[in-house]
Amino acid sequence: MARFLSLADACEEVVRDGDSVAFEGFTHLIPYAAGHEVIRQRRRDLGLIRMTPDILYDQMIGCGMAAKLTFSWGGNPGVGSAHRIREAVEQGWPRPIEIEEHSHAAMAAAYAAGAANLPFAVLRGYRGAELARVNPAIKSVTCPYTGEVLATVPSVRPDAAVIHAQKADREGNVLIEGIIGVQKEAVLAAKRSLVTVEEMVDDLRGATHANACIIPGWAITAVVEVPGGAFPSYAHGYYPRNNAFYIGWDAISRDRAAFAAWMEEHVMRKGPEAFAPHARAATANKAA
Amino acid sequence: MARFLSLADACEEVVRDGDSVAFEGFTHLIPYAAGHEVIRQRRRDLGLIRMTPDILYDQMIGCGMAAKLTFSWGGNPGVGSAHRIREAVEQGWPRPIEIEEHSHAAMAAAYAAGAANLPFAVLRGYRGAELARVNPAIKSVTCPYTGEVLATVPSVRPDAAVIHAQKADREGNVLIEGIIGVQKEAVLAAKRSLVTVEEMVDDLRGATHANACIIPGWAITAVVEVPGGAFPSYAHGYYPRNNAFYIGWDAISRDRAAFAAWMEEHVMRKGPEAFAPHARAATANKAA
Amino acid sequence: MSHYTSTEIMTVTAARLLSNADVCFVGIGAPSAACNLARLTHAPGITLIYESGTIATRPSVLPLSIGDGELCETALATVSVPEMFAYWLQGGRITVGFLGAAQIDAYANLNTTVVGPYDKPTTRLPGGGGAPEIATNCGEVFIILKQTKRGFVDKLDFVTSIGHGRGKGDRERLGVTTKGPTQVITDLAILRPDPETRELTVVSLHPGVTRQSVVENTGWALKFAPTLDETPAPTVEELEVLRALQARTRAAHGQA
Amino acid sequence: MSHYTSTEIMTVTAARLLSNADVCFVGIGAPSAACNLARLTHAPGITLIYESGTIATRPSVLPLSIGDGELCETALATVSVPEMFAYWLQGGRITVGFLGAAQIDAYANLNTTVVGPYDKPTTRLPGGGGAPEIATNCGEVFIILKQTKRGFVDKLDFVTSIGHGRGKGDRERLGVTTKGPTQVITDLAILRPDPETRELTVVSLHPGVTRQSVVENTGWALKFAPTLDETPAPTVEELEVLRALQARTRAAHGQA
Repeated sequence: MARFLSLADACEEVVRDGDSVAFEGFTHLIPYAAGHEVIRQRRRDLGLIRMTPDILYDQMIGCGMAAKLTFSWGGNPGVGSAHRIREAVEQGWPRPIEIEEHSHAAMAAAYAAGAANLPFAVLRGYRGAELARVNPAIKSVTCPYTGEVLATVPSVRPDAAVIHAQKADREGNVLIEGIIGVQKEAVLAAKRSLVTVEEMVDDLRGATHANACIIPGWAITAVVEVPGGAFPSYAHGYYPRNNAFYIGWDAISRDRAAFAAWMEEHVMRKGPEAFAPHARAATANKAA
Repeated sequence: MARFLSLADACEEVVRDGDSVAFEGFTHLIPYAAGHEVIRQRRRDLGLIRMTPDILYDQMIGCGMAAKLTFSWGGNPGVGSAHRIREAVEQGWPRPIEIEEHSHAAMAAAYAAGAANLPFAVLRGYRGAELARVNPAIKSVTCPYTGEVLATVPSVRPDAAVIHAQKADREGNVLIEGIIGVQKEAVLAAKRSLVTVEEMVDDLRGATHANACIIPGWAITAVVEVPGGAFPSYAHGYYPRNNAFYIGWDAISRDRAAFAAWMEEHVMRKGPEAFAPHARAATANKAA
Repeated sequence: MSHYTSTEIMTVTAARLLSNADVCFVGIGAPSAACNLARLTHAPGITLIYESGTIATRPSVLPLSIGDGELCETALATVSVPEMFAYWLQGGRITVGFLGAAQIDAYANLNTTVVGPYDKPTTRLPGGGGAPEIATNCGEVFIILKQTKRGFVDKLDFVTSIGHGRGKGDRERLGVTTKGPTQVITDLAILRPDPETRELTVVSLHPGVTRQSVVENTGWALKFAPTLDETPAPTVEELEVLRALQARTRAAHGQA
Repeated sequence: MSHYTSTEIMTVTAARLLSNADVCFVGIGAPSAACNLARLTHAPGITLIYESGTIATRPSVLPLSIGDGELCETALATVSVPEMFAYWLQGGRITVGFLGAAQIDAYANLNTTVVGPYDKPTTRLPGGGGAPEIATNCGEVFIILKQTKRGFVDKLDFVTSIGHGRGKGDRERLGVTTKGPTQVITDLAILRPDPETRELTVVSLHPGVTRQSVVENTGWALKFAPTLDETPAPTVEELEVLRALQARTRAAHGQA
């Protein structure tokens, strides 16, 4: 049953040194507030997993928290490189990082297989693609009916999954709406999970569509209300993606000193309450 | 792109003699009107596929239309046996029928694999279950990572899928709500598909939840408006399951002559318009 | 104490096994009655899941089918059937699978497939449905069925779903890590697998039931625990809630 | 005829390849501009799908990311990412995959992974994302990128996604049954695979572009078709719609 904790306690409980951790979010609902709390807790040797590592992983990797990155596309979407990730891969700074690289189709299938308690996923993929040569985790099986050879990838089964969602109710049930990505799969594939939400409501039952994407509270470790917690990403129905921030990150992240200064000011000296104004600003805009 | 046809034309187009056909619906939204039209067209040698064959397949098999039944649970839910199916299996009447029997988990995975254009599905299933002995389609693969042996089943890839849904719009996009079963998978796994709906609306876009279960018109062969077309099954939001009919079917179907008389009166001499009163009655009840 | 039927004490006894913390995969019929009785009495927070995809449902009447509309209307969420079996059952999220059966043997293996040979059955039963994977992928399995010689057989005609195979270690040899059947509730008694042999053993007799009557309704040489409990009788409240539930159910399904 | 930039004719020419009947898997950037231009001009019924799960979306501005909120708000439906890749892309439901790339070779194989060795790259690019399976699971693939010596290379540093391998028959030998890249649109020309060899061949030069300038911007000995077409210039309407789209996009993303 999900426990309601402070963000600091929830992060300590769910994300530990040396863990494999998926902070998921496919552009939408990226768990920035939780990620920043984990940065403040100075976790080490994390195996970060995410289909689309962008600014949040740029920040974590730039801070030297990750020993490994498992991913399928890493960059600043629509802007360019994730410069801190590049520097870690190209120059081993601030520390060397191991990478395990997949295609989106393979990562998505690997999360789904993890959620389904299968040890591997099968896909019609990687044909003619060189990743199959450089990533030893990509193997194959032969179809017992047709003889066809298909690609396999090991399931993603992280120690911890961290996501952001729109609503939770008093039983800890969580609602995700809009671009739902692989968040449900990440939570179900993980041993422990943390969900931050825009707001708490009494009861999700009957409050939404019968087939809405809901994760029951008993499948979640900890739930924390953090309004604005996905900023500068967005929360469908709450506030839009701050594309200007993503564009502005390019200059900040190109330079080690500028990056360090930004992290000190905006992450290390702040707490989860720093995210609330982003939610309030959006509400004010909506009302206006 | 989905074509809008009469029910008779749609059935002729989609379901042909000798086809493998899935009339799907997991208790909810069973396509009775379309099934009855196919019975009137006296299709032969069908390979019927459905997780939960109940009265509709009892009727088809009782009429001798099926050469094979692929299924995972066959009966009159909460009532007892599907007597026409039993008589076909036990006594070969009105014709012998081949059966391919699976578990629900395996059939569901096989539909999903079919929709995903994979030749087989993998599951942690059939352990210690004797179906694996009597059904040669159940095989296994070895996980390339852990060495674990897992069960496999061939994908379900029917020639045709027939389902009923709540709404379609002018582009032929279809909305399914409530207990959605494996209907989307059945349509996507099939070569041809027919969807009957309770009602036509202008545009589903924006008319429902962002993550509602919608099948785009370009993935469907034919769409037909048939109000009440799931009776005595039900359409969530339109009319309830007629449980009394299911209970009453037991007596009708126990007896060959009673069955034949019922089919003649209620199917052979009727058309799709016979279903409309069931939808209207429910609407009247709701308004009252 | 009220009068009650043998079916009522079976249902009440089964319901008492469940707790608020359980996530229960519910079969139609007797399991559904027991699970909803638990929810309406001592375990209001229990999570009931039906294989039609309805998660944490709270029907006011017992569904006739596994997919009655009310299961969806009162659910927290309804997912597709492939998701139900992949993420929730196979995913290991279910604490208790609650099954009925046509036949059970001394190791709680179940048959719901055929009477007679598979290829030439004398009675073709509906089949396993979710049972083969419920039996291996839930944390543990509770079984509820009436005790008769026809149902409690020395040798199953067909093993639809595994209980304890032919004894201790058989599940493990198949790579199954869950407990399997831990409780069998009948209209006469409570049976549990012996810790050493896994053979079903009577541990409790319902009030007024004799050893002899249980033996006579069992198709194998049934074992009894050294000390037998007497099953506590249904309470007035349990019976009232159960009877009201059954009455609502009959009315809703158009039965007298 | 209006004045236009080389990027504009590239986008307009790419857009013209699409029709109302297409179900198009859209990459971010130049592909997204071309696909939305098609939708806003001659192909209003085209189905645009982004890998974030948004099906049949109709954004009013070009998304900065693959998952901008407007993609979902204007979509017919939004599905999970595993479903998008399994049922829709791998399921064979996409007629055209529209890709960009950092590097392309003479057989339309693409690199978006690294410059330099994979284990010790001089430039780590974002990676393949959806490209490896878009390249093999869509009915055909259109590629759009600017023509430069750095991008049009004799040998890719890394084969992120296959085009025609090393020539005719290579896709088939891998068990791939789709057409692969059928059109490459650059700011200078239109290239298509030769029917016999599958080597990219210039079939059309944009107005004012010389053979020499195309050769100078290509890192291999580029082939030309025996008779070269001249790409029709953008129409006034195409340019107006594209420029309005770009202006709305800049305003929406907080750029000058």
